[in-house]
Amino acid sequence: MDYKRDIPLAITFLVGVIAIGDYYTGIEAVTQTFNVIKNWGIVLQGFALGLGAVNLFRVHGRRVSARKEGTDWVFSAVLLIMLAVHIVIGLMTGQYEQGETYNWLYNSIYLPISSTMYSSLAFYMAYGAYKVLRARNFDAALLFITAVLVIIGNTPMFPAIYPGFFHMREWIFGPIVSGAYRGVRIGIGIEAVVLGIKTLIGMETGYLGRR
Amino acid sequence: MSIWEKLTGLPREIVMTLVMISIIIPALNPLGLPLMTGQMSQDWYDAVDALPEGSVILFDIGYGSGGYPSLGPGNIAAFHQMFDKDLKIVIMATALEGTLMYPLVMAGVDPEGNYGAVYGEDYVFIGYVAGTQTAMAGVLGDLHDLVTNDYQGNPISSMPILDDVNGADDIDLVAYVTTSGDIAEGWVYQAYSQYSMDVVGGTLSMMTTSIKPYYDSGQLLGIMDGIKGAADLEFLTGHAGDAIVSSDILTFSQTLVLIFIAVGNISWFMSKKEVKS
Amino acid sequence: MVTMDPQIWLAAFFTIAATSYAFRDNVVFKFAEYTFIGVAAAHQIVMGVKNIRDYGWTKIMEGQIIYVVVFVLGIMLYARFHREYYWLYRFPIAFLVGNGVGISIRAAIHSDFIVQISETAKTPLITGDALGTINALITFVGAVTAIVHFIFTQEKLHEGAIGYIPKIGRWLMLLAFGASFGNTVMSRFGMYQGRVVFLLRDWLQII
Amino acid sequence: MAILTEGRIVPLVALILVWVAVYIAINMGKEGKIKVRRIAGLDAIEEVVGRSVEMGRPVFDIIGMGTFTDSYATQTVAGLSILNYVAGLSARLGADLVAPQASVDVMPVAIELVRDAYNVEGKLDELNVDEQLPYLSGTQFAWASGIIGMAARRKPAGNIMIGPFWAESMMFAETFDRIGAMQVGGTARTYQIPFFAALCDYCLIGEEIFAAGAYVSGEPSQIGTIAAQDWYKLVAIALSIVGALLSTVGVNIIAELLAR
Repeated sequence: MDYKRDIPLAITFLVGVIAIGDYYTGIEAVTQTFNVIKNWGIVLQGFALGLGAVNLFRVHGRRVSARKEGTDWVFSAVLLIMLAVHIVIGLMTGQYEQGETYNWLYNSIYLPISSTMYSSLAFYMAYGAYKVLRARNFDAALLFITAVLVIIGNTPMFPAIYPGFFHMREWIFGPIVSGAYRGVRIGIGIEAVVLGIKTLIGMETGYLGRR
Repeated sequence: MSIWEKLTGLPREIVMTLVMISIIIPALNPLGLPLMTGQMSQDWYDAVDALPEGSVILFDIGYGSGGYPSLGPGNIAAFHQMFDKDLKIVIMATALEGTLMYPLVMAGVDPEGNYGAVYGEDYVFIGYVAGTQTAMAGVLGDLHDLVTNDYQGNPISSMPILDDVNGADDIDLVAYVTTSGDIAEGWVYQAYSQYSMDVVGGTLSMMTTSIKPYYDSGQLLGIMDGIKGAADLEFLTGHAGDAIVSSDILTFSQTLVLIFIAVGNISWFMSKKEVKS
Repeated sequence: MVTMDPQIWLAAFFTIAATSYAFRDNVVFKFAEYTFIGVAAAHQIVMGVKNIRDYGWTKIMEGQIIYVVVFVLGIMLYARFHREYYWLYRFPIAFLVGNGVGISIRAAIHSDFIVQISETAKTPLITGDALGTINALITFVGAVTAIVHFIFTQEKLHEGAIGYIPKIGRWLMLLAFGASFGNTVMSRFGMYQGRVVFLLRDWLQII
Repeated sequence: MAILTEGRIVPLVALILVWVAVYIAINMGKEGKIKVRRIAGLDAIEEVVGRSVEMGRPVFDIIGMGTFTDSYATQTVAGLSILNYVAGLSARLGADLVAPQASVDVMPVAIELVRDAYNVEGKLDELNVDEQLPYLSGTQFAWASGIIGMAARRKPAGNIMIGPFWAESMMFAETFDRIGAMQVGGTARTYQIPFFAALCDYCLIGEEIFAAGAYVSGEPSQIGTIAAQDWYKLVAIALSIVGALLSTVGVNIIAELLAR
């Protein structure tokens, strides 16, 4: 027996089966055990949140200490400084993200970057619409038709001129979207369940990492 | 070079600048075009409206700064409706940045000033809980066993709103607003499938189609479809805000996109014709 | 007048820096990006520690000594960075995976599979009015043919005249994807508008 | 008190039968009793590699920024199977393959698979791992800008993106199209499928990526998994059709049965 792999696999199976048992059975002991598992899981997830930062410290720490050609290491240094400063300010006060300084930093740095980065995809959308969105073949033409109709329906000016544009959009979100996406949903649902069962019975072991 | 080739050959910078202008102009001069309410947001509104006074809502802030521009206005409008109806709101965050979105939203709602609501009696914010679906199951399972403090570390034992709220049985409606597919599906799994609870969900417009099957089968009673859904809710609740303003921006920017699509496709067909002839 | 608030200046700088990427990759963007990565990871740590305090440490303080085990498991997660003892991290990760999988599939089979089939099965194909019937038929055909499209081990379903069934599924899905694409355009512009308003109102103060 | 919760018997039976079905299907897969259909997307992939050889420009294969520990692991595995296939094609036809990496967990496996593929073709000496499988970043926008920068410098003639993708899908599809690359995209993340469908020359929709991965890898475990899912889908189709027909004539027996 390879206890370095088999015990974790047993843990996965056991915990998973208790979670399932909690849902399907009325056995009090199972429900209470699962309550403990849930509460433990929430704390463990808290620990897991630090993994990313440790990884960054390793990767970028190495880059900074190597100082290889180019300016890349300068950016790595920026990253590490920002990382360290925010951690210190967040933890030092005992108020975490509610601390005044932390809040100030958050609103001046994190919030503007993050909200701009995702929304600046609008420019890609526009450029993509201009350069790439073509009715180039039958498949693309189908997608093209509903895309244009939905954009028209979503643009307040057009329904203001003729309400039918909006009703058209609502209709597309009716049977067309409902039918096809229901099929897709059933497919991904069963895929997730099969994968989950395979994980519980130890046939998917990627999460254990290298052998 | 034909006119069509020139039109499709605009450099990236010019296209981007045109887009930028199409966003700035309406921000300076709003048009105030009328809105047509979508059925999905109407259903969200009705689901909340149907609750008797004093009902308890569990509200999840499942987005961060990346989603705030799109979902924040809708969140504010949703809170307006709930406070206006004297509902009790237990707020939580499954998103890491949720606790930092909370003050932004509350600044727009001002429950104390507008509705005379009292923190701890009419609403409470229990803060961020890690683990997404585990967090949902935890809060719905045995709230007091899990949570001891609110987001600022004050003990919840001193808050009357939670005296009678122990878990799913004491909650009348789950409402969430999120940018994450995992959270959007998670509430259906944990609240609807586990406890047959009523759930309404708000997501980015790009996610709406994917969670639509849940709405069709009654697992979600209503959907707030991104900024459009937010504008609908602002309109229905009578609290015009950022979402309605953004409708004007959509008129300009999306018309520009439609022109881009038209130019791109016409020139593409033209150039194909030329090659053939 | 332009604002004098340093916080708004900082936020405006980072807004412009993050936007600049859409035009061209540049060093200012790169600075904003690395800052973002660092701050995001720091925020995770801050929230992680708070989460551990709220849901773990308080329990130990209340006398539930068993939570010491959770702390040990939590620390074991970090063994993955150790050359020799990395395998220790498998114990807590196995716990998390078992819990995560169990909690989601137990309901997914209901929400995503059975309820969805049931919804199709209980909807009559012919309703009182013509539009209702058309809608019901399109929904039904869309749901069924889309599933057929995703069957890969039954060759017969994709040959000859029957082969049109999965094709119809693909076409209907593409129509639905178009709707999703069109809606996303709205999503993104709606989002960027917030940043423009910030720049014009809070920073430049011209609206 | 009942041992089984009321209204949940059908889901429980369905869940347990998944276990049985997976076992049977994988055994059938091992015995070679199951054939996965070759989907059209694979021909498109061959065309992309061939075109890159003709034009003497690189071909990109991006498997996304998924890891083995997240819930998109199977998509990453499908992406890796395709990468192995593309590496084999590239080695055989002499294409310059570039496969940037985003996950420290996945990268060693990707290297191993590409090395294998080159080895099978006897071209191991032509592989330069550091150049062809560079590590970029595991953070979304750093990863995206890394890819976009590489694309602008290397001007690939083709791009294959199969695996889990997030908001960066749009940026990739648009960038590679701009530099004139032929693209095949595929993901099972439903939110991103529309972008690939709109902007790529060929798109593998949803679970097609698993079928493609299983087809090229020939692994019984992957093939069996697909067969087990197919059986469930056949049941779903049968119940839907029979149920809808019955409820049209006023009999609601299927939905009632499923609610048990």
